[in-house]
Amino acid sequence: MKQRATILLGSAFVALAALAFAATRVVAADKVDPVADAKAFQNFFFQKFPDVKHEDFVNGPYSMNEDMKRQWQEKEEFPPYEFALDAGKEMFSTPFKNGKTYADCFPNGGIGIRQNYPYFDTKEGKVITLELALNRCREANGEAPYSYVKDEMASLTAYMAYTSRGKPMDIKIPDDPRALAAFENGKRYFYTRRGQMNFSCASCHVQSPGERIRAETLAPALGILNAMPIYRSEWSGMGTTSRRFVTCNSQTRAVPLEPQSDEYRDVEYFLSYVANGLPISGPGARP
Amino acid sequence: MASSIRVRATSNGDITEVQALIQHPMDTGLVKDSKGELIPAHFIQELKFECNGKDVFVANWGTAVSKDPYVKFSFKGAKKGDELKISWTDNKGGSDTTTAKIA
Amino acid sequence: MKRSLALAMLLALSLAPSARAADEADYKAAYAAAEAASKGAAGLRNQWTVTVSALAAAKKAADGGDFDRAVAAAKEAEALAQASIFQAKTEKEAWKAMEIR
Amino acid sequence: MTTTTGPHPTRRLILQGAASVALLGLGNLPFGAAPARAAANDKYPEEAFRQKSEADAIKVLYGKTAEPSDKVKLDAPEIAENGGVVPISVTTTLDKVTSISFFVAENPFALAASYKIPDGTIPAVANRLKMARTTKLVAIVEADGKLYSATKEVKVTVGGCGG
Repeated sequence: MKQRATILLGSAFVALAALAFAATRVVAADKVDPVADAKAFQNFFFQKFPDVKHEDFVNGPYSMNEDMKRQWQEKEEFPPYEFALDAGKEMFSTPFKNGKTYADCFPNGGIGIRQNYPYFDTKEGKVITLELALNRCREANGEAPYSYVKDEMASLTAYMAYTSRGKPMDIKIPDDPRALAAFENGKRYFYTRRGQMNFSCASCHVQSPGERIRAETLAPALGILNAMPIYRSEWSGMGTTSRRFVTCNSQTRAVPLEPQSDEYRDVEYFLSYVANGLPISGPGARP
Repeated sequence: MASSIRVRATSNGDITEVQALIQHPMDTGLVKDSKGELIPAHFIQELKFECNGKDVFVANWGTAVSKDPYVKFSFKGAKKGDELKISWTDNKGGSDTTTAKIA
Repeated sequence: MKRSLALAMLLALSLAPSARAADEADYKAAYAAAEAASKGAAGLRNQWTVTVSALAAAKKAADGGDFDRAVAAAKEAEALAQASIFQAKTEKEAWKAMEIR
Repeated sequence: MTTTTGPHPTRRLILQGAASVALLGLGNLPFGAAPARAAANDKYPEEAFRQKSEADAIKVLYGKTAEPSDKVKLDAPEIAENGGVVPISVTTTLDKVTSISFFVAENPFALAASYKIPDGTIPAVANRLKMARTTKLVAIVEADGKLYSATKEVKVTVGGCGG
């Protein structure tokens, strides 16, 4: 037990040294400027992968590897998330016990609005994600909330994403210091190293997209949430954004936080905002 | 309950292309669940496609076919509007059947 | 680079094997220290999964009466917890270096 | 390790070499006179699905041996995105095809799927199979009573990144 942990930690540091080496940056003034951040973020990826079409970044690993893209396109003819999509459509129109449906909770009846989530609720002063809004809608109508990592939530968000397919991500940051703080907190979480592997989200998805970490081809961070929720062959099932965050944490050997805790809501806010303009491609299929 | 079989049959000229996706766990019987017990084998053994009273495609499947199995094939001799009957049986005696119009 | 070296040294230092056979008292002390450190890490919302499993291994070994292994596991858990606390503290500022500007 | 863009010539040759050698071995495997039954008959070929190696499975299912043929086009990924869902398809220009089957050599049971192709049905099938590990994939086409085969190696890697 002891040797294994030390060797693991040692090898993590070797990997860390290699990754950290490429990331020396000058620290600029600390005024939060989401517009500039988004521009810099997008340009970083457009320059690092000049021959990837901008809208292709939302296809994650498939924008990085031709052979895998071909396998994906073959599967997209009759995708494995077909059942979750149909289940979501059915659930979306099945009335709650009090006769209301999800359509009553959402603008435009919940159709074609996914690209505006997550949004910042100035009354509550916090980020509201689509998954949280769906559960709040259930509770407001006397129904038990769904688990954030299980199939029911994935089916609902799959259907809502499907109705927004192709629409550019359109996240707004109101002129409210708490919204800027939430954006900054999401950015901090994205770049903070955690777990015994000592990786941050950026260690994999900014420094080495297209590379392999063990068997997985890493997706670029730009547009990484545009395809949510995703059917992963790895899980042979659907995965919500919450499930993806939780599993990513445990894979770096960090104990995950509760789904929909502030850090997760803020990092989803940050990642969605910097992907503004890129099309929604959910629900997606992934390795 | 909606059918477990999703099928898309499109004809161009004399050839009808058929794609089917079936909701089924296709358990191999070699996988353990979270409590460490073996999940018993549960997989579709035979999948049959009939059109105009004739078998046009019969699949015999083992445990190596993926979960929510998919298959694509084409056949001649049918036209738009003909009815395709699809049915499957699994190793536990489960089964399902559905029909689809060729588009 | 400097930061990660310190982290590695900290971990190696505390894994020095103890000399005589451990008994229940040693285990209780080591476990308490490990648990405190682990609560500190959790407080910073930066707990490591390996800390939790090392703590569990320590308790399991102790329940089985193998206090040598229990103390070793508790010491390892404490070291891992300290490392995760060190990580959380240094990352408070260090993350800015990775930010895309 | 980053995947090389295209397989460099030497590796390609090794792959093909290995494939043909394997099939030769396949051809003259001396073992008990398996019941030479007709092509996959109507009953579910229980016995064939229980065979471990693809040589035995082919023998039990078809009762004869196959010879490699470039008229059988087997399409499978070089590196499977995920061993649980590997898109595989085969087409052939042979005629009077009555059966198509897929064998995954390294799986616990080699025979993965067997399709009956009544006349009037195009001899081509696409499906998604599971592969336990890097393996040789064999597609067998029965045309006019004779067996033809195509083989491809599919690399399957352990899933997951850290953990």
